[in-house]
Amino acid sequence: MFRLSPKPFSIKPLRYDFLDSAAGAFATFEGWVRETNDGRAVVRLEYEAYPEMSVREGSRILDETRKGFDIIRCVCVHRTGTLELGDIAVWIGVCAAHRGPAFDACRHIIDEIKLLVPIWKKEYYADGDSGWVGLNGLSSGSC
Amino acid sequence: MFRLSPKPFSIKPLRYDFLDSAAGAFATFEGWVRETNDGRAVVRLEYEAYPEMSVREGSRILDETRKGFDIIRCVCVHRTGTLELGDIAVWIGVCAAHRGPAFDACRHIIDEIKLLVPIWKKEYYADGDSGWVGLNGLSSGSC
Amino acid sequence: MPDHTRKDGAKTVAVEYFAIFRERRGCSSETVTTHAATAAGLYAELAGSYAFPASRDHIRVAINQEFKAWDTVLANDDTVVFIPPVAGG
Amino acid sequence: MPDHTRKDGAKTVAVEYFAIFRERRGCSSETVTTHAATAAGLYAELAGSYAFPASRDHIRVAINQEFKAWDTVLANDDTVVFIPPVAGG
Repeated sequence: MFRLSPKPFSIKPLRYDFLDSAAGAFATFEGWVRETNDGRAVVRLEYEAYPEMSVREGSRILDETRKGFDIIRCVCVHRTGTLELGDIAVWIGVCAAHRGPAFDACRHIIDEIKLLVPIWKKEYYADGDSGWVGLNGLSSGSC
Repeated sequence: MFRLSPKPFSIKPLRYDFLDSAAGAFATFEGWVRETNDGRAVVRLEYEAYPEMSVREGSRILDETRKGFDIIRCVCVHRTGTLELGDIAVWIGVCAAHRGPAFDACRHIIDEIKLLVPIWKKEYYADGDSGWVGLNGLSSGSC
Repeated sequence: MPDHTRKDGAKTVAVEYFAIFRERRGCSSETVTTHAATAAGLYAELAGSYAFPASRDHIRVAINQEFKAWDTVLANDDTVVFIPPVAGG
Repeated sequence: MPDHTRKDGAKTVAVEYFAIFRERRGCSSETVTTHAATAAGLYAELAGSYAFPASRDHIRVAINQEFKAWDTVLANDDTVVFIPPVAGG
């Protein structure tokens, strides 16, 4: 299950999806809003998603992970909207019989999400400036 | 911080140890009691620790992990006593600026704990039998 | 499905804008009638009118919610989205 | 520290038992007076009295809470623990 959350979400209820008596290993990953990025002080940020395609790509990544790794279940929730320092941007959980595949799958999911899911991040800096992450080379060549 | 917990423990308070504005990645691992081990149906189990040495070895593993990986903090709690199916046997959390070291350190910690911390597991099986895990070869050669 | 291709060869596509494209275009979506044959052609057309990045180097295109090559031929009623570098996670 | 080594060369060590050793010994700890020079010697002595595994192949020894080699020489007042295969996590 991949889902977007426009509001902060609780992690505890997410755990119930993983209850399975065959599961011996549970690996999670959370991305948090850091105070600096590339050396600039960040005060808050905004995630904007192309919603339908994010869910479609995210779900495809989870499906393929379930097929490619010896795991039982995997879930991902990604925030959209305004986030403050320390807020959870993404939560990923994977349960499996054994720890190796749980770790591998969890890492694979976050790597793929960062590559393929159409979600963009705008950072607001302490100096009042702001900018879309990953567009350094672009802005100059345009307007 | 490495600690033994003779009773079930809550995860939520453990998270407060990780609040750090430089942390962008948070990886956790949990070991859960599985219904089968080596094909035998398990109904419950007991973890017994050599307490002083477990804390000593566990703390050493965490210290060395902090030195060897680019992480901010790491914590481990290990249960002792009687556990039922689905109970949390071990919880490990690692926060770091970036996800690579968070995953690597988390995996390193559980691998080292399984190798070096003097904690033993006795499984109670559905057929009424029981046994210490890892002692297959031993019992026959002894009494 | 009825063929909406117009007699003059123009097609009508929906373009949705996100992130930097939404900001520069000043809206979230529009219906565009275009003579461009491919996604690349449509991009060039729109980049001429609005302050889009001149180079497509780090930009991908999604047609009907799937990543596609820039030389994909546009069909009538396609939904086109330009995908700047993603930064989820 | 006073030297508790007895005139006859015997030493007194504390032995703590966990898991299968605790079960087979029937107690959690005891004070043992031994002539064994090394941890291996002490193990052999105790294994002769109680139903301990005959082979030390998968067993380690901790002296004063640290893993040690089996040929470590015992000192008076050492705390010795035999460590069967660990199974934490």
